[in-house]
Amino acid sequence: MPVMTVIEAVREAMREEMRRDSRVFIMGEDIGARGGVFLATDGFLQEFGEQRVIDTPLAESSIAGIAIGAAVNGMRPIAEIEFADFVWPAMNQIVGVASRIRYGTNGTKFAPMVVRMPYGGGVRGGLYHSQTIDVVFAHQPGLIVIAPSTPYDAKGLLKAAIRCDDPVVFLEHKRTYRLVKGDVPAEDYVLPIGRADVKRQGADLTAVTYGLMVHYCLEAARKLEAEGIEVEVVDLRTLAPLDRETFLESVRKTSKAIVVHEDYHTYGVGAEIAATIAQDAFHDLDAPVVRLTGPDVPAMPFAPTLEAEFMLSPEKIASAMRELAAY
Amino acid sequence: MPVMTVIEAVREAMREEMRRDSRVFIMGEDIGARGGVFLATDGFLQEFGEQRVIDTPLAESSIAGIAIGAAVNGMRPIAEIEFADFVWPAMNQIVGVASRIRYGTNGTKFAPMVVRMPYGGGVRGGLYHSQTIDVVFAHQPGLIVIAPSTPYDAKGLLKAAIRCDDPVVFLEHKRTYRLVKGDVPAEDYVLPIGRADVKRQGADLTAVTYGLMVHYCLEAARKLEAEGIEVEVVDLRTLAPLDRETFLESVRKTSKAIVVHEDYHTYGVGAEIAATIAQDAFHDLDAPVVRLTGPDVPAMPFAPTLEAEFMLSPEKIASAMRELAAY
Amino acid sequence: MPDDRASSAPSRSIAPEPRPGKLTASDLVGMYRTMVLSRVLDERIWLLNRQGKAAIVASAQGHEAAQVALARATDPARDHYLIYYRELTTLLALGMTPLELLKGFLCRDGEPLSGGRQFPTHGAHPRVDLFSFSNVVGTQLPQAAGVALADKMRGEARATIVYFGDGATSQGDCHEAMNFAAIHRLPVVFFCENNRYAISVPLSKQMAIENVAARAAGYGMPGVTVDGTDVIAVFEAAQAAVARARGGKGPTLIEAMVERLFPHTSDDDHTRYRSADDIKQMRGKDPIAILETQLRRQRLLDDALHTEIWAEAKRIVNQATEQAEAAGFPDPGDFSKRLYAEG
Amino acid sequence: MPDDRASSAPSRSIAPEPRPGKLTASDLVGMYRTMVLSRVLDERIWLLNRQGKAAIVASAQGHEAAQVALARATDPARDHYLIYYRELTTLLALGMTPLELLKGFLCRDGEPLSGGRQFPTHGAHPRVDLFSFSNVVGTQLPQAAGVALADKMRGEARATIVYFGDGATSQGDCHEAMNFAAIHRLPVVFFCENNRYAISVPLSKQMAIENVAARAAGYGMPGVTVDGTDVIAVFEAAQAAVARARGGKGPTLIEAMVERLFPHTSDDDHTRYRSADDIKQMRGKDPIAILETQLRRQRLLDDALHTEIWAEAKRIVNQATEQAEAAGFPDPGDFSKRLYAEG
Ligand SMILES: Cc1ncc(C[n+]2csc(CCOP(=O)(O)OP(=O)(O)O)c2C)c(N)n1
Ligand SMILES: Cc1ncc(C[n+]2csc(CCOP(=O)(O)OP(=O)(O)O)c2C)c(N)n1
Ligand SMILES: [Mg+2]
Ligand SMILES: [Mg+2]
Repeated sequence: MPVMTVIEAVREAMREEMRRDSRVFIMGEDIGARGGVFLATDGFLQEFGEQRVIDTPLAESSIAGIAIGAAVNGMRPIAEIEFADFVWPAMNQIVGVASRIRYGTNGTKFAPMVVRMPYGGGVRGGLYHSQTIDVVFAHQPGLIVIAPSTPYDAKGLLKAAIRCDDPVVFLEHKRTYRLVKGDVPAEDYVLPIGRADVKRQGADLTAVTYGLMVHYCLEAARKLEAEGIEVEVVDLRTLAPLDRETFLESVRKTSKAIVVHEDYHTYGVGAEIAATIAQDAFHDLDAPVVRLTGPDVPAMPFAPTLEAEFMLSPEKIASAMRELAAY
Repeated sequence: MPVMTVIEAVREAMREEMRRDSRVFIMGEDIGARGGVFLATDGFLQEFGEQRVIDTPLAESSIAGIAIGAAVNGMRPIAEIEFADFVWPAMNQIVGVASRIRYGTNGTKFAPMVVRMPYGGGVRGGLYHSQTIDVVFAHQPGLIVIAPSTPYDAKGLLKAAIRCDDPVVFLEHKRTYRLVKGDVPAEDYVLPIGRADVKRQGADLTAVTYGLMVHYCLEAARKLEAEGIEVEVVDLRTLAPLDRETFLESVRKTSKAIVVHEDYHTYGVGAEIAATIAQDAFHDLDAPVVRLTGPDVPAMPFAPTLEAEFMLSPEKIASAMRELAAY
Repeated sequence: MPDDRASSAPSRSIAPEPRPGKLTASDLVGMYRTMVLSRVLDERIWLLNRQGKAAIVASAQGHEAAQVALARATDPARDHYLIYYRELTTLLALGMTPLELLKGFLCRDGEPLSGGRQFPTHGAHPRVDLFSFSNVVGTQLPQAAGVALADKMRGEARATIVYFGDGATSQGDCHEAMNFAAIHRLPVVFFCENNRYAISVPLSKQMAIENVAARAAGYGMPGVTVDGTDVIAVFEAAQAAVARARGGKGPTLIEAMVERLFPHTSDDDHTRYRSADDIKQMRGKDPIAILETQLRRQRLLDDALHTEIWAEAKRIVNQATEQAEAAGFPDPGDFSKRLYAEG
Repeated sequence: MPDDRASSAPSRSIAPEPRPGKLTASDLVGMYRTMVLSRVLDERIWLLNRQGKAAIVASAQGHEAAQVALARATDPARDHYLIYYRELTTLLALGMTPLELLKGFLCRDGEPLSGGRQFPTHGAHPRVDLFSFSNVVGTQLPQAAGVALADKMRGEARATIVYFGDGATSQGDCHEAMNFAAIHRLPVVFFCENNRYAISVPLSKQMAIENVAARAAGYGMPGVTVDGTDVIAVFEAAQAAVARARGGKGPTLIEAMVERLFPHTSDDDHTRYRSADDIKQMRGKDPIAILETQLRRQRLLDDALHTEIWAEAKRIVNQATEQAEAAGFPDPGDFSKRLYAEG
């Protein structure tokens, strides 16, 4: 199997789907000749032409709105938002409209569109190129929210998203783009939306996480293995709809849970996971669910010293896991 | 003490602050001659003139952005968003910018502004005049989010918000506007931001809630009183910063907690409350924390039959409380 | 009340054969018929609101001529329509029945646009590609550009008509949509029904210019202002714009000057913000009275036909009201269905 | 490299006394001096980036004349400035020192704009009312209208200058801001630095018109396009706009045509999307070379002064680099402070 980075997997997924289905097209800022600021669409203009690779003006609300219009009129747009931090102007179209089209027309219209965006920190992106924005989308009924961590998942889930008949927000952690490599089958495959994945088995405690933090948790788990602590790592992969069964099953086995994410603590994704575990695995829990998250401080300061303070690290995670294991 | 409705309390708070401080002004759609669609600013144009009562074009992003500019330049704008459902175009300015001004300038600039908006359902508002939007704001560091339930709290907290040196999102449940009446002191008073309030004492279980649901919970509590179940009702009042101590103290006493809100279940405010309780009152809990919330369905369908299905009611709440008490 | 207005219109003895543009005499009478039906239905809905049976109404009274003439210049089997909330006449002109519409206002079972999930007239038309997804003003404009983009990509010669008020032109979405449509020469007809008010906010507080159409030049597309009470003027402007669109020549902005004869919605009271003078003047621009005068002048309408048209409209609306009121409310068990493809 | 460009500029023997507008000879030389300092600093920062010391740079090279001339037409003790990220020359012209700026690029302790929390040049100026809160393109435009509104309410005669690129004009916020400013005749100067690219997207994919200034008419304000390499033209347009603003006459849109001599930022490679021809032509519009030619022609600059100016700039930048590099990084313990008024 070929080894790829996450950004390559994203590119392959789009390329294959555009070859497969002439209804699929991409639009966004700098995705044409530039090939995207992260080169996700490198070579696309040459292969698919200006009609299907549309460099848009700098206007995110219209990027989303145009995608909606094209989607309800039979196309399968993939809209790129250059950085997740810039999606706020488009919220009205994505959250306010796209999510409700099927519901609001009683099922007669629908918007098969994907809005891709790089998110997350640890890349010296400062206050406006580092945001994690997942919970805002994941809270909205009618949207599907995917946040893969590996090249394999990224490709399989992005292809599934493009084929999906509902609007999908596809969140790509930009730090994983080149950092994370993995096997990716050359043949066509799609992964099921809405299924978490146990990335590592372990009996002592369950870490529930997603995105870049999957890798940090795996690294922490490897450290703890040496100390005789077996950590099970559950990668949510899809944030909405949320696959509660997979992590609940894990927690019922381990009796201890830590939720790890980069986003702010209060009202973050971790709150839902922790509340679900505390509710549905109440009698199985040997310790309170731990939430290890980014601080409630704007994500994230630019200076290296400040950014390091903001970001989680395998070390910080390992020490929280160690503490939980000893509870 | 005069008895007022919530909308009257809101109006009085603004009027008093505008009389007290010439830096305070209001802007928004239809707030001038129309007096606001809910008449929150009835008579303001006559009293304060066009300079301080600004009917804006229909353009929410600029309403927020202009408020920011005026605030950093020494004024104290109160911006009205006609319905919370229409705030999405303004998210970029409120969440993306206002929340981070002080942080991003290392404390040298700040934006003392209030963004008021009516929210919530049960008023036959259909899909676009019923939304609860709290968690999106409450999750963002740098914003203060207030959601009062009574005329007394509304007036005292709105005055505090106007005097506050940080951006405040002030959420008014539109169903409480005329429905809820209460005593409001004639003299000047402000209430502390960030403090929950125990609206009813009780030994058997704690209901944590806010907004319209405070009244539904109180009604449910009165029903249960007849059955010998004593419910303590905690009104959060401020969603961010969150006053964890008040509800934790209550739960430590009652050992059972139910969180009630109108907004969607998954990733809602209730998740944070439930996760906090399950974590910090882990050993005090006799039962899993119950979350009784709106469904994960777009808020809310228009037909009366469908809306009734969506909305919580004192009856639905009473029966969930009854079940929890019996756990 | 309609009859009063009608009889106040002067009747002339000689009129030329009406062949303005491609509209025939029977087109003009047909449009009048639709406008009358819309008016009678609109008044009925307002009444149902006052009776507590219809929760909310945004009246199309005053906009009828503009809406019917635009519809007439398009082809419902071919074109796309992204409407806003004040389009009762458009919906009738494109084939919805009063019964279907009344079910929306009364939220009855079988309501075809949204199954009663949305405000009246929101959702998607059961037969024509017409829809209105959201109440949030302005969102339909970029969507229209997207609909047109899809047609352009597939090489289909269809026009996308997007409707909006003067208020919507202040939204960022309006700017972004017009700009994108102009860049890509998309087949969009931007149709602004300028009634000079966004709820209570008059034009002078919405823009420092006289006419929205003046903005078109800044996007590189043609823009025209027409008298929205003049069916022929609207039809001709629309016909040219639709031809331009379908011909791959790009978008057009049409601004139809109309009056909002009623308050913004049934929740509004326009005497709070409109002067007595303004209200009086506005009443003089009733498009039905204006068309009636014209038809009578052209001998296309006489008292007998007039009576027939109004009586028929009333009969249709009465019958539809009865049928709608007899229907039940939507099944609550259904309220969470059809949110995702599965389910 | 700057010296090469300088020497390639032809020098003429006779020139009229320079009194264009109200600019004196010493103003022109002063502006040249600031532009050279900006250029030398800019090149240094680019170098520091290539050495891995500065994480990101957006170069102002090519925009220097427009920025320095606009600054000269304003009063830093009175006016407000809402900049975007490509304003190195503006920051120098308004009084920031190379050391302060280098601390931003190198994220060192004592960085005055944001304490190292934001990208370089973002935050708030330590002495002048100049700020840039967000990287999100276009957000500063409505904010500028708000700043100006506050002045107007208090009756203070100040101008608010808001800076943005051609790319930002596509944003809804730009439309909403210009419209509001025009309606209320706010004292805003909208200053568009049009370098014909939004990162890689050329003007032809951003708008179907030639010049952004053409949009001003659609808002009811004056709009002018000026050659942004011509300090006098920019100064005169700016002076008129500032006077209009302070005089209560309302906003103006100035579009300065400039070139972006470098890629968008240090993360970009413009050969991916700019043709060799385009790059070659753009290099011919270096505002420093152009002003130098003019100054030499007017006998305001000779080789000696030229050498002195460049040498001084290098000396200043060298010294500032040393000092900045000697400083430590911000204290991490501080990272959660000053988020709210309390704390
Ligand atoms: C984004 C948004 N803001 C505010 C509203 C509330 N609102 C509904 S209609 C309206 C006025 C619209 O005026 P216009 O576009 O001129 O249409 P008209 O009603 O005059 O036909 C307003 C402010 C809304 N629906 N959406
Ligand atoms: C809302 C938003 N979308 C996208 C970006 C990414 N981005 C940063 S600068 C830029 C281009 C801006 O071009 P222009 O306004 O012309 O300024 P220039 O860089 O040419 O001076 C883009 C797309 C952003 N910062 N904000
Ligand atoms: Mg209007
Ligand atoms: Mg540019």
